[in-house]
Amino acid sequence: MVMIDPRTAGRSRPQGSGFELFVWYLMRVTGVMLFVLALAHFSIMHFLFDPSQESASWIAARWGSLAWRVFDWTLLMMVLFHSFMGVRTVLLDYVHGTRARLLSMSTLYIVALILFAAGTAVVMTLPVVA
Amino acid sequence: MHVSLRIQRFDPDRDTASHWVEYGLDVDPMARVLDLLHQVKWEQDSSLAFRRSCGHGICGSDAMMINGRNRLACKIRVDQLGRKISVAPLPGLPVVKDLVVDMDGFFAKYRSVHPFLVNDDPPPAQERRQSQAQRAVFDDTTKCILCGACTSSCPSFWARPGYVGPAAIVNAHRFIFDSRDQGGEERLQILADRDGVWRCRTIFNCVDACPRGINITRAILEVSAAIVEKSA
Amino acid sequence: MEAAPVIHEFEAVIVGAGGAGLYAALELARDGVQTAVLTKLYPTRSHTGAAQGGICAALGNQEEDHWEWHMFDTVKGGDYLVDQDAAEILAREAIETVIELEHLGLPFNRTADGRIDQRRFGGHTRNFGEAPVRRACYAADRTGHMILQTLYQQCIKHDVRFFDEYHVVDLLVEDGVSRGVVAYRLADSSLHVFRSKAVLLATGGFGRMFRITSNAHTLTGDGVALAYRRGIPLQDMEFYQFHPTGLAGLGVLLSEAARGEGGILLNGKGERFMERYAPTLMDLAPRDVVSRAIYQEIRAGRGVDGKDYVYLDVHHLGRAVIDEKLPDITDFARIYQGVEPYTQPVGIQPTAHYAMGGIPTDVHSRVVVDERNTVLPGLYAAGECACVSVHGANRLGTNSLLDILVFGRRAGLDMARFAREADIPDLPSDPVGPVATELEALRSRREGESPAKIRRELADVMMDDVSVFRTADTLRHAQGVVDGLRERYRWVRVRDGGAHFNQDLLEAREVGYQLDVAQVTVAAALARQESRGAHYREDFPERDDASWLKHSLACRVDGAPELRYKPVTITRFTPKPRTY
Amino acid sequence: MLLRYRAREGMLAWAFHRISGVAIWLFVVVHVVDIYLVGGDPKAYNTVLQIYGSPIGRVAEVLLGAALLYHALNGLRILIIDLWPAMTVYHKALWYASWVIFVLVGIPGAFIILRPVIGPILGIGA
Ligand SMILES: Cc1cc2nc3c(=O)[nH]c(=O)nc-3n(C[C@H](O)[C@H](O)[C@H](O)COP(=O)(O)OP(=O)(O)OC[C@H]3O[C@@H](n4cnc5c(N)ncnc54)[C@H](O)[C@@H]3O)c2cc1C
Ligand code: HEM
Ligand code: SF4
Ligand code: F3S
Ligand code: FES
Repeated sequence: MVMIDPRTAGRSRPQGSGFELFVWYLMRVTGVMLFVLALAHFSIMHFLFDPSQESASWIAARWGSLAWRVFDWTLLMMVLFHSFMGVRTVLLDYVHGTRARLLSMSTLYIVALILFAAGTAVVMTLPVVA
Repeated sequence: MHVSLRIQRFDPDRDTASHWVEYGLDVDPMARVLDLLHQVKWEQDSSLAFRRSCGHGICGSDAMMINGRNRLACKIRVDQLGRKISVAPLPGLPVVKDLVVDMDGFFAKYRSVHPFLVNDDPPPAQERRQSQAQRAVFDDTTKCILCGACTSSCPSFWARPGYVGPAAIVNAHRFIFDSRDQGGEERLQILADRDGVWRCRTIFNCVDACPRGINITRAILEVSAAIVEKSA
Repeated sequence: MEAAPVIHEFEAVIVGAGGAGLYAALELARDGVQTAVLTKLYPTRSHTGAAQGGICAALGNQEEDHWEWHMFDTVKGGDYLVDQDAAEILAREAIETVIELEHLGLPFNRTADGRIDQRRFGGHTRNFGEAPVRRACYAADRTGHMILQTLYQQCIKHDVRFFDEYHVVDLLVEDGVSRGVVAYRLADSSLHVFRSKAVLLATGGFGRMFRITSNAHTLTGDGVALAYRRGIPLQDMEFYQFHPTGLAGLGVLLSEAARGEGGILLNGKGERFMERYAPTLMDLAPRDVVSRAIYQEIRAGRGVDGKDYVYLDVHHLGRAVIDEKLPDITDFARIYQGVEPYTQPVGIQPTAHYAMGGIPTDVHSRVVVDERNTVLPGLYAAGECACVSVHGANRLGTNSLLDILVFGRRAGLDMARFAREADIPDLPSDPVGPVATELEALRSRREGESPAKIRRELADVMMDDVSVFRTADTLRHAQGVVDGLRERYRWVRVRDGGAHFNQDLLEAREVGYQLDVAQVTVAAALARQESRGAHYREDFPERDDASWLKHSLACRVDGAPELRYKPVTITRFTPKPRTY
Repeated sequence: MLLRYRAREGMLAWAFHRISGVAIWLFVVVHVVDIYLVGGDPKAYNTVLQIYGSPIGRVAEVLLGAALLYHALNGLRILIIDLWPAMTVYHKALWYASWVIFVLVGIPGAFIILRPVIGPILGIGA
């Protein structure tokens, strides 16, 4: 008969993980910032103005001010980090199996990188229309 | 009072999947679910399997899912549940038979957090001194009876059975915050793991399930805070 | 049972993972002895965890105290049937034991200056009976829980090998030597033989043979009955303690700590009736005295509404004290009786609680088999299943936790010594044969009576005829009933024929143990024609030292108990009348 | 499993938090792409804005706003509990409080966004 040694059954000896601590911590920091930035952004776009008054040129005009560029870019970085790390948590919870996990994680990170790049490109490089 | 008791049953010698069996019983409203299970076992079908020992909420044997929530069968009364009562094994753990689940993994996780006092100094002739205030810090987490109701109620645990789980963290907390203990650093390192405290999403099912009324989430967050503090 | 048994070999095997078994295991592990702990429950489910009130030791943290006073109280509490050499060890070693528990991590409540806090408990007095003394060390009202957890934690630390949910079904004793045990693994019904130099029985009590009891459903006297079946006598079985304050109807215990903290007993008329029965200690008199007083009040029609219970009142202690010192037991009242102890009194009645008798041992916890205290090599017993005897005819509150630890530890130490000196014994030629046949007979019989029914009838007759008050008539009646049940038991059926977690089979077997233990209890009670401690014969209401200052030993002869007697060891305190 | 266990406040709070988080994430992914159009194809971007301004778009925005508001408020609740573990005792109260704020802020907000759609119906003008 095979005897399971209850001392070792269950899980392997865990190692402390700095990365998880980092993610946990930054989720909270970005959360606080988003509370201000994201809600402000949504309010500006919907309460102060209305989508029907907005257009590409209106946006571009707004970016004439450096402050708005910084604002939007910060918001973008925060939201991307926060939401992708959040979705990472969700995926880690529900995607089992090493291969499926590897696949979902790599897809997630690649999409995240592309969005980081694309978003930064828009906010930074868009020509200012008077 | 007449109640209908549905029990989720599974006999590995005969069944491939679990199934519900309904029993009609006449019971006192002050009776506990454990009494109902005994009534079935002693009067109708003695092959019904469930663990129990003390009969008054102190040994942790009979945690099970009662009307959709983890409870101790000996600590919940019929009048708290109504006329329709359903009983199933603890969710998220392998079922051995009927209401009996395999607890080996649960205990292995408990063991993994070094749930014992570590103090390598030679003990004094008398007791080690500890003030009432120092003792109060970890009083709550000394109450745990290792029933498993919390861990098996946690959606994070269902999703990732590797999660060390609230019960193990509670027992780590009991020592991390004991002024006499010297093994806190190592425990914090163990719990800073991917399957450690970070898996907790403050869902509070554990607190609701704990028959000892332990504020488990608080304990978990105090451990998280200690890890953050240590690394800062 | 078809498969061949699995054979294990250890230097020491411990049966039972309550306080007694775990302390012994810890000593053995610290000594490097290869040890296995077999337990039919997960260790932390053991009933030691239910103990509430405290563990006493004359630390003198709160007021002057001496171990001699403690020893005196123990001897007097036991109505002088206590072996005083053992009581002296108990009272002396109490101090180092409690200190060691603290060092092992037990979170005792603390005094203002950070020492172990102590409170009053029934029968514990200063200066040989003058007034109650603060001697019980405690952790809120979950002292037993903390002891069990602390010892289990330390066993984990020292890598003790546990075999959880292994139900021991036989002892291997041949030619007067212990050789090991046979266990039934619940998970898959396999039989396991543990060959071992030293075996410790620490299987706890057997209160489940009474209807109203504070004991766990699993306390069925397994170890005691197995020893008895293997030719070991049982000592002082007529002494069974009824705790005064069980929750009415259920028997769930409300610790003496409630009275230690100042709770009082009231009869149906609201009188503090203990004034009449024990003018000095009143509500804190020993348990036998208080239980009898309650029964007398009830008999005189002064129970609550003329029913069979009285009140325990703690409301005057105030919420702060109740919440801090008695949280669990007041919770029991809320959950099981729907009563709010902050404001209302709680209905209580005496509940079957503790076995003073059991497997006879010497002060090294070695099992002895006759009047001359002949040791059975390799076999040990400690805890509630053993009888050293430190409790004599009546145990004092908090002395049991102490007993299981002091003598559990002594067992561990002596087993380690024995394991170094002895060779591993040979197994009998067919170690599982006898028990396998018995189990198979039980399992394959599908027609017949339900064991649960027999258990219920047994519990009823024991409660009605063999509890606080006894007479020759009630005992003879009980004897007839028990004999009838034993006959019927031969034809019980088990419904579950499966190989996984077959509780049905084991519970049927446990009923057999209970019947054995009950039979011995009744026989010993019938024989003892005096009243002493917990054994109260209405037809012989006086203590009779001239003819009965002796321990009983019940031996199994032709399937029935035969009584013999051995003297009590008296060293310091000569018997005196017992008043409080 | 999630459906078998009878959820209470804490579990509902978490489930909504998770669902709203993922929903907002989906929107963010789309949103970054549509923002990209501001530079690349302003015409197409204006079409996108029109969609946002259309009745269906406005309803979707209310839902987005609700998700964001809920997530933000509950996120704050989590943060408060994380920072002061003693607040765990009040976790249910905090959740109800977040709903109160949700309603107080959300109803007027939804009204503003939907005004062009429901205004005419209610006869109060756009
Ligand atoms: C409600 C309550 C309150 C109490 N309060 C106090 C108090 O305040 N102070 C005090 O001093 N005393 C108290 N007592 C008494 C004391 O707690 C017990 O006497 C003591 O704990 C018994 O310990 P033990 O180690 O002998 O056995 P237990 O703790 O009962 O353990 C028995 C062990 O044996 C195992 N076992 C049994 N049969 C088998 C088998 N066949 N095969 C394998 N394993 C088996 C079980 O699994 C278990 O691990 C109290 C008792 C009760 C019931
Ligand atoms: C507006 C302020 C916001 C705050 C205060 C906030 C706060 C938080 C916090 C504290 C968590 C961690 C929850 C946990 O660990 O249990 C979290 C998770 C998450 N957040 Fe946010 N967040 C905000 C905005 C957003 C936005 C805008 C998005 C999407 C773009 C988002 C997506 C997510 C996701 C997907 C998760 C993971 C959910 C989970 O693990 O269950 N959050 N948020
Ligand atoms: S923390 Fe509570 S629910 Fe969890 S194992 Fe301990 S007693 Fe049971
Ligand atoms: S239910 Fe689970 S997520 Fe945390 S708060 Fe309790 S452990
Ligand atoms: S039977 Fe012991 S906790 Fe329920």
